[in-house]
Amino acid sequence: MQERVKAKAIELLESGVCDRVLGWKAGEFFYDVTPAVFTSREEIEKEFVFGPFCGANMSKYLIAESRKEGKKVGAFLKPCDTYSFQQLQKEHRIWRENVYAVGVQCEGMCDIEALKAAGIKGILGAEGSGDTLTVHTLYGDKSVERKAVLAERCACCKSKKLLGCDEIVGEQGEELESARFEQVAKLEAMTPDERFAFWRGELSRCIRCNACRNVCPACSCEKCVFDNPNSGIENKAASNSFEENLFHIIRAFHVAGRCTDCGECSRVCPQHIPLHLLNRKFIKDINELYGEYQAGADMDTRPPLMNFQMDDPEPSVVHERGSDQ
Amino acid sequence: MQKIGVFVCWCGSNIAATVDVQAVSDALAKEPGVVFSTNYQYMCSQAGQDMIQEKIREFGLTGVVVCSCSPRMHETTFRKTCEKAGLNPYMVEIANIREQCSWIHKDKETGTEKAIILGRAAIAKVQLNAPLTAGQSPVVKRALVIGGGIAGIQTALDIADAGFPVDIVETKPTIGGKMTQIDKTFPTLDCAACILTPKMVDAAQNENINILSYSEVEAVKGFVGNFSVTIRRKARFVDETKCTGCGLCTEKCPQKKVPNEFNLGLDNRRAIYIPFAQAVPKVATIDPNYCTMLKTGKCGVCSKVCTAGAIDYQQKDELIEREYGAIVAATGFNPISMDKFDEFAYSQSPDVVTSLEFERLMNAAGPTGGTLLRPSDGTHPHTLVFVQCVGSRCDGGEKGKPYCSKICCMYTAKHAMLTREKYPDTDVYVFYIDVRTPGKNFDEFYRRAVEEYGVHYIKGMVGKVVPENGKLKVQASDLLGGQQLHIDADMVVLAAAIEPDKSARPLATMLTASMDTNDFFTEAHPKLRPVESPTAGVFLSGACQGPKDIPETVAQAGAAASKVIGLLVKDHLTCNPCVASSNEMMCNGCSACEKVCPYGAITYIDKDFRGPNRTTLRRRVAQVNPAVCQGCGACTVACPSGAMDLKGFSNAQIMAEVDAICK
Amino acid sequence: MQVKEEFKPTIVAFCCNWCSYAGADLSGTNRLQYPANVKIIRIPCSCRLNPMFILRAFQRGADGVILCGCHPGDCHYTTGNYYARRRMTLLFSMLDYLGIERERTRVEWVSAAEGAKFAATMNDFVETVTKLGENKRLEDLRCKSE
Amino acid sequence: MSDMTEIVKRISGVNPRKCMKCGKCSGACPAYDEMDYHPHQFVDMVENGRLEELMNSRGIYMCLSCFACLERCPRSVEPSKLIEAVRLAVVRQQGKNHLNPEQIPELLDEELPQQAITSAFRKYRK
Repeated sequence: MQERVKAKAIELLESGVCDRVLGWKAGEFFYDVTPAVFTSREEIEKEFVFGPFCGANMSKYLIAESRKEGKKVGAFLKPCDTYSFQQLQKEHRIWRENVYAVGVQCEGMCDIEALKAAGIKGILGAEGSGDTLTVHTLYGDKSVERKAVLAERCACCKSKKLLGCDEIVGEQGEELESARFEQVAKLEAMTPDERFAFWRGELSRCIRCNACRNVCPACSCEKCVFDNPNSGIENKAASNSFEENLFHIIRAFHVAGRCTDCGECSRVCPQHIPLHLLNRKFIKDINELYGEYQAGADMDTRPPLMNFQMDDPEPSVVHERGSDQ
Repeated sequence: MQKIGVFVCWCGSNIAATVDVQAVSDALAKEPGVVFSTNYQYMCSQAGQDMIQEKIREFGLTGVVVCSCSPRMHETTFRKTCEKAGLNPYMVEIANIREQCSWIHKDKETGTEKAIILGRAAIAKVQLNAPLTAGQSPVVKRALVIGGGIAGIQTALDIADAGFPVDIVETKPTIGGKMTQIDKTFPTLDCAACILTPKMVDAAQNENINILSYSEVEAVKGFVGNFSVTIRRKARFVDETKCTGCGLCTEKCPQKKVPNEFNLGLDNRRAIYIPFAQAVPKVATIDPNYCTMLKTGKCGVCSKVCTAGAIDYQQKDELIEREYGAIVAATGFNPISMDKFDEFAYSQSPDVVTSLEFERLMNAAGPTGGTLLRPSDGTHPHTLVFVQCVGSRCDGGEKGKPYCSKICCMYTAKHAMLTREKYPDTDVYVFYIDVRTPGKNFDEFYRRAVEEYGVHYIKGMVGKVVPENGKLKVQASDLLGGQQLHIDADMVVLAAAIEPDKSARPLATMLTASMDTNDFFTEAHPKLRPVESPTAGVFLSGACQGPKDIPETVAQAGAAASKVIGLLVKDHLTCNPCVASSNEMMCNGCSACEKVCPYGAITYIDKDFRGPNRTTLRRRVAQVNPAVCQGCGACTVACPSGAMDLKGFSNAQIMAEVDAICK
Repeated sequence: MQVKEEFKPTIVAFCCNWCSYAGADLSGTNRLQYPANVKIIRIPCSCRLNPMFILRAFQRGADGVILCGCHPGDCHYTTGNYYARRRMTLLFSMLDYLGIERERTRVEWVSAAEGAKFAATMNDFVETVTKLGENKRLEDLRCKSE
Repeated sequence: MSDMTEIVKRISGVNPRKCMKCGKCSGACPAYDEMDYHPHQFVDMVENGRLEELMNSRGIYMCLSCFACLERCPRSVEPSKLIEAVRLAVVRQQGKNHLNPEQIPELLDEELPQQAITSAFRKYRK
C-alpha cells in the first residue's frame, strides 16, 4: 500500500498538479510518524512512509496550506480524516479549489502501547498490510494479529468511507456499525460519585500542553478563548481542579456537533487521558436526543447545535434519564 | 477609571420598608469607582431626576447606577434624564431592588444585604459599559404590495393617498383578484364588479401607484427600510404601451380551445385574451402554452389584425430590481382542490360545482351569460343542493383543513337566496353543520334567505352523491329529522374550504416571514399586532393572514397601509443599539452565527488582513447589520472564539455581574 | 449531622428580559416570597446564556444556577429558546457525566404572567440546592475568600 | 358501565370526543333505514354513557362493515370501528353470542349478497 501511495505522491508532483504534497514521515521512532510536506521526488522516495502507524489527520494543515499561493497542495487522507476535511470545508475554513485530495484506503492504525502490551519486547520496526503485522525485534521477526494491536479508535472504526476526494488509492469503503459508545455507556452507568472520581483521576493528570487543541480539526479558531486575555476564562496553566474541568468542558462544548470523532485528541495526549470519551458523550447525546448526526458526513445538513425542532426534549430529561443509585 | 454615581431610591416605603436604604448607599459608596452615592424618596420624580443631572455635572459622572424598581419600569426615564445632562444614555444601569428584593423579603437584614449585592452587580456592569448611540438606517420612501386583489388595491390606494409611491405586483394579467369572479357580495347584495372596478380604475389612474401586472417577485434582499426586490415581468408578447385593449385580436385568434381560467374552465377562450371587460390594465396577453405562432411559428393572425401593432412575439421575461421601504403581503386565497372529495362526485359529473364556479354561472359575464344553467346539458336546474364545510373543519392532513373557512356560510346563504329569487320554481337545500353568521347584518341576511325565500336548511351532512341518468342522487342525513334523505338534485354546489395562494410559501421564505402549518402568514401578535409580520418591515393584508371576508379584508388593508405609512413617514429608523458586533481579527468565518441568527442579520465578506512579513491574508469575516439585528445574542454563544459579542450585554459585563453576585 | 450555622446557598438566576424577568417582577408585585439567596441577572434572551457564565458562577462559589426563559414558541426573538434548550440539555448532560450533582443546574420556562410559578420554582430550587449542600465538586478554592 | 365504555374505546382505538356531530357518517350509511340507532348516534351514545342502551339495540348488527363512514368522516372518528367494539362487548358477555356459526347454513338464501356473508362470518365467528 505504501508503494502505491508513494507512487501517487510522485506522480502528483511530476505531473505538475501540485507543487507540494502532505504526507507522513518517520519521526524519532518508527511508530512516531509525523506529518510532513514533500516538494521533490527524492524526498518522497527517501522519507515518505505509509504504514500501520500513520494516525495523523492531515485536514487541519490544509486550513493554512490551502490559502497559500502557487499550485494545489496534494493531501493524503484516511477515511476518518475525510470527515474532518468535509467538516472544515463546510465551515469555509479550507479553500477546496487549492487542494488535491487523495483518499487512501485504511485497514486501521496500530497503537504502540497495544503492541507492547502484547508482550513483544525489543521492537525495532513493524510493517505489513492486511490482517497480520510483521514486527522486527532484536530477537527476530514476530507476526501478530493486526486486530489485536489496533488503536482504540480504529478498533471501533465508524466508517471506511472516503468522502469528497479527487482521487482514491485502494477501494472505497462503507460506513460500519461501530460499538464506539460502549465505553461512554459504561461510564454513564456508574454512580455520580464514581464518575466524579474517574474524571478527577483522569483530568487531574492534564498538564495543559494544548496538544489536543492544536491537533483537533474542529478546534481551529483564529484566536482561542483560552489565549484571549479579555475573554474572561483565559488560563494558560490549570492551577486547580476547577480550571482543568473548565478547559475540557468548554472545549468539548465548542466542538459539540462539529467533532467528527477522529480520535486524534486521545492519540496525541501525552498523559493518555481518554479525551475522546468527552466528545463521544456529546455525540451520543445528540444521536439519542436529536437524531443520528455524523459531523462532516455531508456538506449541507445543519449541525445539531445550529438547529432545533419544536418538540425537542426538555433539559430536565437529563434528570430523569441519569442513573442515580 | 470610571466615575460612578449611585442613587438608591426609597420608592416611598416600597423599598425603604424592608431595605435599609442608608446602609445600602453607604456600602455602595465604598465600591471602587464610585465617587458619589446617595438615597432619596422618589428617584423617578422630577426632583430625583434633577438631582441626578446636577450630580452628573458636578462630579462629571461617567456612569450612573440607580437602585430602584425594575428596569422595565423606568430604564427609559433614567436614560433620558442622563442624556439631557450630557451623559450617554447607555451608561446607566438599574439594580432592581424593589420587585426582586424589597417586596419579596420580609427580613430587613437579608433584604439590605441582597440590595447591596444587586447594587454591586450593577456597578460592576456599568464599569464595563461603553457609550452606545442608536444606529440609524435610511428609509426608502416607496412601498411594495405583493398581490393585486381587493386587499392589495385597498392597501395601495391608502398608501398612495398619503403621498407615497406604491408598486403592485400581480401574477395574473389583471389586478382585481377573486372579487372580479364574484357576482354579488353579502350582506348587501352589491354587485362585486360595480364596487371593485372603480377602485381598480382609481389604482390605475393614481400617479403614485405603479401596477406591475403579469409579474412575480423573484428575490427579496435587505431589511426594513431598505428592501431590494427583484421582480420578473413575465413576457406578455404584447406591448403594454401600444395596446389599446380593443380586443380585435381576441376575436380573430384561430386557437379557440383554451380553458378559460377566469371562468374556472367552464368555457374556453382564445390563445390571446383579455380576462374580462373591465380588466386593469386593459391589455391583451398571449398564452405561450397554446399560441401556435409561439409554438410552431406558423400563424401570426393577431399581429396582422392588430391596428396598433402592439404584438411582439420576441418579447422576453424582464427582471427589474427596485428598492422599497416596506412590503405588504396580499397574496390572497384559493378554494382547495376537490379531487380528494370523491364522495361528492365532483370529478364524475359537471353538475357538481364549487361555489366559485357557481358564482361564475350566476355572473352576467360568466360562461352562461348570467342565466343559471346546468353545465352538463344546459337545461334549467330545478333542485339544487348546497353542501357546507367541504374540506373545512376537518382533521387536518389529507382529510382537509382543520380551520373554519369563515365565509362559506354567508356566500351560500347569498347563492341560495339569489337562486330562489331569480328562479322561484327551484327547490334549494342547504346541508350544514352550523350556520356561522357573526358579522354585522349577517344573521338577518341568513334569516331572510330562510324566511323570505324558503330555502330548506337541513342540519346534517351529505354522505354521498351518485350521478345517475342525468340526475344527481344525493344521500344525506337529517339529524334533526332523524332520517336519511334521498334527493334527486339537478345541481350540487360544494362550499369548498379556502387555503392561501400557492405563491405565499416561497414568498414567506424570501421575506423570512414565518407561517403557520396551514401556510397562512403568522402575525407579530394575534391580538395586538395582527397586520404586522414578526419580520420588521413586512406587513400582512387580507386572506393571506387568515380566512376573512371582504369587509374585514378592506379594514385590514387600511390598517396595514397605516402601519406602512407610519414606517415610510420616518426619514431614519433608529435601531436598537444593543446589537451584536463581530471582532474581525478573531472571526473564523465559519458561519455558525449566521445559521442561528433568526433575522438573517449576518453576512460575510472576504477581507484582506496584514499577514506575517508583509503578506496579505484574505479571510472570510462576519458582518452584522445593526439595523436588522435585534440583539438576542444567539450568535454570541454559537461563536466558539468569542469574536461575536453583544453591545450592552457583553460577555465581560455578564461575567462581571456574576463575579459581583457570587463574591 | 446538624450543620453548624445554617448553610445558605448562593443561587444565580439568569432571566430572559421579555418573559421570565417580567415573571420575576410579577411575583414581586404580588409579594410572593422566595429566599434572598437567589440573585437575578437580566439577559436579552435565554439564548444569550453562554456555558462559560454558568461555569464562571460555579467557579466563583455559586451553589446552583438556574436559567429562566420564555416558553418554547413564545420567544420574543422567535427561535432563541429553542437553541438555549439544546445547549442547556447537552451542557447539563456533560456536567452529570463528569459526576457533578444534577440538581445544581436547571432550566425553567416562565412566562410574563406566571409570577406564582416563578416564586414556586425559586423556592423549590433553593430547597433542593440547600439539601445538596455546598458546591464541592465545581469550586475554585482561590475564590473562596472567607 | 363506565369501565365498559373505557374498554370499548380502548378496543376500537376511537376517541368519540373528536366527533363534531356533522352526520356525514349517517348520510353515507347504506344500512341507515334498518338501524334504530344510526352511526352518528353510536359515537354520541358511547361518549355520553348510553352504551348499555346501544348494546341492547338491534341496530348494531345491521352494520355491513362497509367502512363508508370511516372513509368519509372529516374528523377521522371511525364509527365502524366503534360499533365493531360494541358488538365485541356484547358477544363477550356470558351467553350473549346469540348466533353460532352452525345455524348460519339454514339461514342462507340465494339473494344474500356475498358481502353480507363475509361480514356475518366476521361478526359472529368471534
